[in-house]
Formats: sequence, structure tokens, C-alpha cells
Amino acid sequence: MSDAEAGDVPIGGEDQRAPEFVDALVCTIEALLFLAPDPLTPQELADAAAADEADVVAALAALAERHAPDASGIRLRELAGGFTFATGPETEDAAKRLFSRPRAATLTPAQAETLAIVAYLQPVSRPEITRIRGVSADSAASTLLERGLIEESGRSQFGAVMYRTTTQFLKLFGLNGIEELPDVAQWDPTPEEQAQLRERLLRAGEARAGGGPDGER
Amino acid sequence: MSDAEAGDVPIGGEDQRAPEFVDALVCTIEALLFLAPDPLTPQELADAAAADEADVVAALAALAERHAPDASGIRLRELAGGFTFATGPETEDAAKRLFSRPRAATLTPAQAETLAIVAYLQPVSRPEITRIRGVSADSAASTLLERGLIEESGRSQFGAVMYRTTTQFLKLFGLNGIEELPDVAQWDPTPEEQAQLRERLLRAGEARAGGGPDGER
Amino acid sequence: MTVPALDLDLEVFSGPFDLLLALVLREEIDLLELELADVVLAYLDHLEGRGELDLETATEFIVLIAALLELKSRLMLADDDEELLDIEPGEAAEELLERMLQARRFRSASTYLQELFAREAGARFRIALPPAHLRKAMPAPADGSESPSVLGEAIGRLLRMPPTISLRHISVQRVTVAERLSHLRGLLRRGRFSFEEAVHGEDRMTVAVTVFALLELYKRGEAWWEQDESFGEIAVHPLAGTPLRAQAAAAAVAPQLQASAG
Repeated sequence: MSDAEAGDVPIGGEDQRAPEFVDALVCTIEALLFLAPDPLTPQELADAAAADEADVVAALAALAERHAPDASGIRLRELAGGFTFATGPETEDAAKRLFSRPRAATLTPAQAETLAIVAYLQPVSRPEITRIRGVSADSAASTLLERGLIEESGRSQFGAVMYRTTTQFLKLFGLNGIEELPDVAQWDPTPEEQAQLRERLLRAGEARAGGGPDGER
Repeated sequence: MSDAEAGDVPIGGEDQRAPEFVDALVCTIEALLFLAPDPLTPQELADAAAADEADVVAALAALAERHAPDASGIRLRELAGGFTFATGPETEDAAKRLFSRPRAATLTPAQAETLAIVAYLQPVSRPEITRIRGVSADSAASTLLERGLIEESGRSQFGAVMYRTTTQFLKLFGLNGIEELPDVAQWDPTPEEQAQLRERLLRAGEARAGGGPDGER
Repeated sequence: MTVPALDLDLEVFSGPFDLLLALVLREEIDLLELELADVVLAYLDHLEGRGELDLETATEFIVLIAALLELKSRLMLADDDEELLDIEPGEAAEELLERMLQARRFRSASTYLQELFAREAGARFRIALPPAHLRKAMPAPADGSESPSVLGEAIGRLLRMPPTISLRHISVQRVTVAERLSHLRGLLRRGRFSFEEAVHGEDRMTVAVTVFALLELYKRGEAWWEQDESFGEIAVHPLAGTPLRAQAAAAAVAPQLQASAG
């Protein structure tokens, strides 16, 4: 569709609405609006740019013109008493295609480890996950929470938040229930060990963190 | 500062570099780059805009011109293997005031060294970094992780977490890819200097021991 | 001021030396993060400020710092590096040189990165979520698109025990200048003796402390010593001697130290 419009009448060089005079204040305001996720009032813009509010209002007018339809894919919008940039409606289809492209991004190594620990040991607390991994699992756990693959399930006796996997997790991994998780035996480096999985994971984690030369320190 | 520059010579309407012909594709590309959190390749842009890659490349050139210094507070940058918008350095003072914090805290020497080792040797484990630095890289690595400059990339055969640099690293350091870093061997001392070093090392025991009682006399 | 009260202002720690020790022993400060050279420098500064050497304090300091150094070097050596402890001095120098060059390479690279970072200081990127309606367009991953074996493999990796190293042989040695003084005085009573005799079979720490004891004896006018050639035998004589000669000899004790410790 953008292709179809590509041949549309250009905005002529002659009947330019204004000379392409873009002074420093306009550039600064443009940069601030580009960065800010929320609308900014002229007052806020003036404070940041160390400029008069009247000058900022004039700069906003210049910016609005610069970002007129057909001149730019970005528009200046006035919202809730402030100003913000938003994409123009004519770019909507392309934006939808951009965000709906299938993404290869699966689990990062840290996320896979964290998820595996939660899946096999649930419920399990964040400090326990960290002890097993030997390094912090905070950001991985947060991402898994956001993606709805794990959720909180009460608190440990020491007050730490416990995690378990979700229905969403089962769906993503094509499992009917947690009991369908594969038997660890086939990946177990020391299959003759009798101790509980949890206990062994903690022991290995502590050994990793505990100062072996190739531990985590 | 923006005030001071406000009176600077405008870009004249007459010797405009090109007629202000801004076709729909340029607008679309502008909107996509505004929305995307990470750099986009011409191929990704072409897919989203349903356009030819060659046309996208031409549109990118037009966009770069539109966002030249003095014409806009936003620049088109080729970083981390794709194209993205970033603010121009002349707007940094205002941005700092608006967000009341510097763009990114500076790196301590320990962080910079750790980052250099990860950048050149990735994937590299923490114990390896420690061995090269001679002091532990634990807190430096944690900070770099928190700041999103490095990330985990699996474990070594000994179970140590390995690290690599991120897209965020490439963006913040103005690199299009890790291969843009200069050959690390360029900082090695000359063979003569190395020979001197070797000789000094062989005598080191002597010198070191001699400095003891003498220096503390 | 004694060693425990020695005030330190380091990158990872600021406070008295004994607190630092306590924190290291309680593993609240990572020994690997501590630049021990800075601790030594702080001590040397302190000595310079005082203008005189208190032998008891010096002994204590040497013992403590040496123990910390050994512990730290053990922590930093990987298993396969243990054999380095037995290699020839020449090979050790080559190995050390290789490591120094590598460290230097990346230190230079880090300076370059700092420059890149500073050059980009004015560029900020937009960090805003896409509008809600576009976020809805993002496809959710299909059911069953992840394989459960990913989880089993991850657990298998986590079950691996890392290779271990033993730190058992490291213990804080308690050797004092007073002990070494009485040892040397015992030898002096029998007349002339060689430094090698005085430290025969002892560890490096004891050798170092013996040097201090010897200096103390010299200061008190109880002994002097001579050495014919570098790395040669150091002969220690009771009492009367020429101070000048003894002072020259004091500097020569050091190479011997190296020889007897190696």
C-alpha cells in the first residue's frame, strides 16, 4: 500500500510552506519529544531546553509543520495538555506487519535454566534459583513472569516469594501436566546418585559459586 | 546552549540539497524506525513496508539527509547491524535536564576492562575474565549485566556461565558490529619492548627482594 | 599505630586493616576483588609517615599480607595451572610475560572502548513501548513450539559438579620476629653461622621474617653479616663489625632470600 502511494504528488520545492529553517530550539524540542514516552507540556519542554515558553510554543508550531502529513511519517500530537510524537495513520499497515513478524527469539540460556529449575522443583524461591545457578536469576525470572510462564505461589517460611509454572507454560511446551516433564536421567552426568534432585542441584550450585577456579567467582 | 545557537545561519531555502520530495515510503520507514525498539535491517524494513529493498535503501538515504545535523535533533544511525534513530549530541544538555540523569553512567576502569575482554573473546566465562585481569570481575560483570551491556550465553564445559556483548552495547558504543573493533593485537608492545619485559621479569625476583628491606629501612 | 588499625582506602573497602581481614575471612569481601598491592602501598605510606620501622608490626603485616597473597594466588590458579608451581623460573617468566601481555592488551582495549563510549555520549535512543494496538499485533508463540528437552538439558548442565581445588594446605602461619630473634641469638652464641643454616627447611614466610630479625640484630649492634657474591652464602657474625659493610650486606640478603626460598 505504501508502494501505491510512493508515486503520489510530491510536495513541491517551490511552494514550500516555510524555508527549511530549523533552528537549534526546534531541533532540541524534536529530540526531547522523540525520547519522552509520555506527552510533555510546553513548560516542561521550556525548562529542559532552558528556553522561554513562548519560544517553545513557536518551535512546536514549526515542528508541527515539519511533521505534517505527506512530509513525515511522524506527527506532533497534542494530548492531555502535552505534546507527543506518534506515527501517522498512513503507516499503520506497515507498523502492524513489523510487529506481527514471527520472531525467532526463544528462551535465552539464563531463562531456560531458570524455567527448568522452576519446572522441576516447583515451588521454588528466587534465592534458591540463584544458589543453584551460581549467578543471579533476577532478570530471567522477571522476564518469565512477564511472559506468563511462571507465577508466584505463596512465600517460603523465610518470606521469600516462591514460583511455579503456569498453564501457559504447559501449552508452550506442549505438555498436559507437569508430570510429563522428561525424566532428567538421560541428561544426568552422575546417574548413580541417590540423593534428591533439589539437594543435588543445590550442592552443584554451591560448588560452582564456592570458589572452584572455574566456579562463578 | 540551544538558545545561544538559536540565531545560527539557517539552511537556505534556495540551495536546498534536494527538493523536499518526501514520498510515502520515506514516511513509512521513518515511522517504523520511530516505533522499533531495536535497529532494523533494510530487509526487515522492506518486509514491513511491502517494498523493494533497493527502494528502502534509497529511502534511508533520503531520511539520513532529512535528519542531517542542523536540520533535525534526531539522526539516522547505522548501528548493531541495522538502522535506528538517535538524538544528536547537541540536544544532550536538554535531555539530561529533562530526564534529570546522564544518558548512561560512565564505566569504571574495572567495568571497561571486563567489557573489553567480553567484547574481544566472547563467549568468555567469568573465571577466564578473572584470570586475564588478575582480579575478580564479579561486581564489574554484575553491573555490566544490569546495564544490559553483556548477557549470558550458555555455560562452559566446567559449568561456568559464559558472557557475550549485547545489541545495547553496540548501540551505546556506536558500533555496527563487533567486527568493527580494531585488532586487539595492535596494542601489544613491540618485540623489542617484549624482550625488555622478559628480561626484567627474569630479574624480577632480585629486584623485588632487593626493594624489601631496603625500602623499609 | 598497629597493623590492625592501619587505615585503608581501597576500591572495594575503606576502613581499618583488621576489619578488612575479618570481612575477607567471613567472605563478605571477595579476596579476588582486593588489590593487595594497594594494601601494601598503604602500609608503605604509613611507614614513611612514621619514619621508623616497628619490627613487631612489620612482622605481623608481612605474615598477614603474605597469607592473603598466597590464598589469593591459589584462588586464581585453575586446576591445570597447579603444575605451574613446579616449572622452571625461565618458563615461569615466559608464562607470566604471556599473562602480562594479555592483561595489557585488554587494558589498552578498554581505554579504546572508553573513548568510543565518550564519543557517543550525546546519542540517546528512544525507549518507549509500542502503542497498545501494535503490541496486540505481536504474535504469541504457538502451543507446543518449545521442546521440553530444553528443560531436561538445562537441569543436566546444572547437575554437573565443577572440578574442585583444595585450599586445605593454606593456614595462616604465626611466625614472629621475636621467635626468629631468639633463634638467631641461639645460633650467634655458637659463633658465626650462615643464613642458609638459620632458615634451613623453613617456608618463605619464616625466611622473610628472619631477614627482619637479622636487621633488628644489626640495629641493636648484636650482629653483622657479609656476602662475597650475589646469591652467595651470607655469613652472619656476632657483634663487632663495620656498620657500612653490614648495611651493604643488608641489601644483598635479598637475593639470597630468593635463592633459599626457591
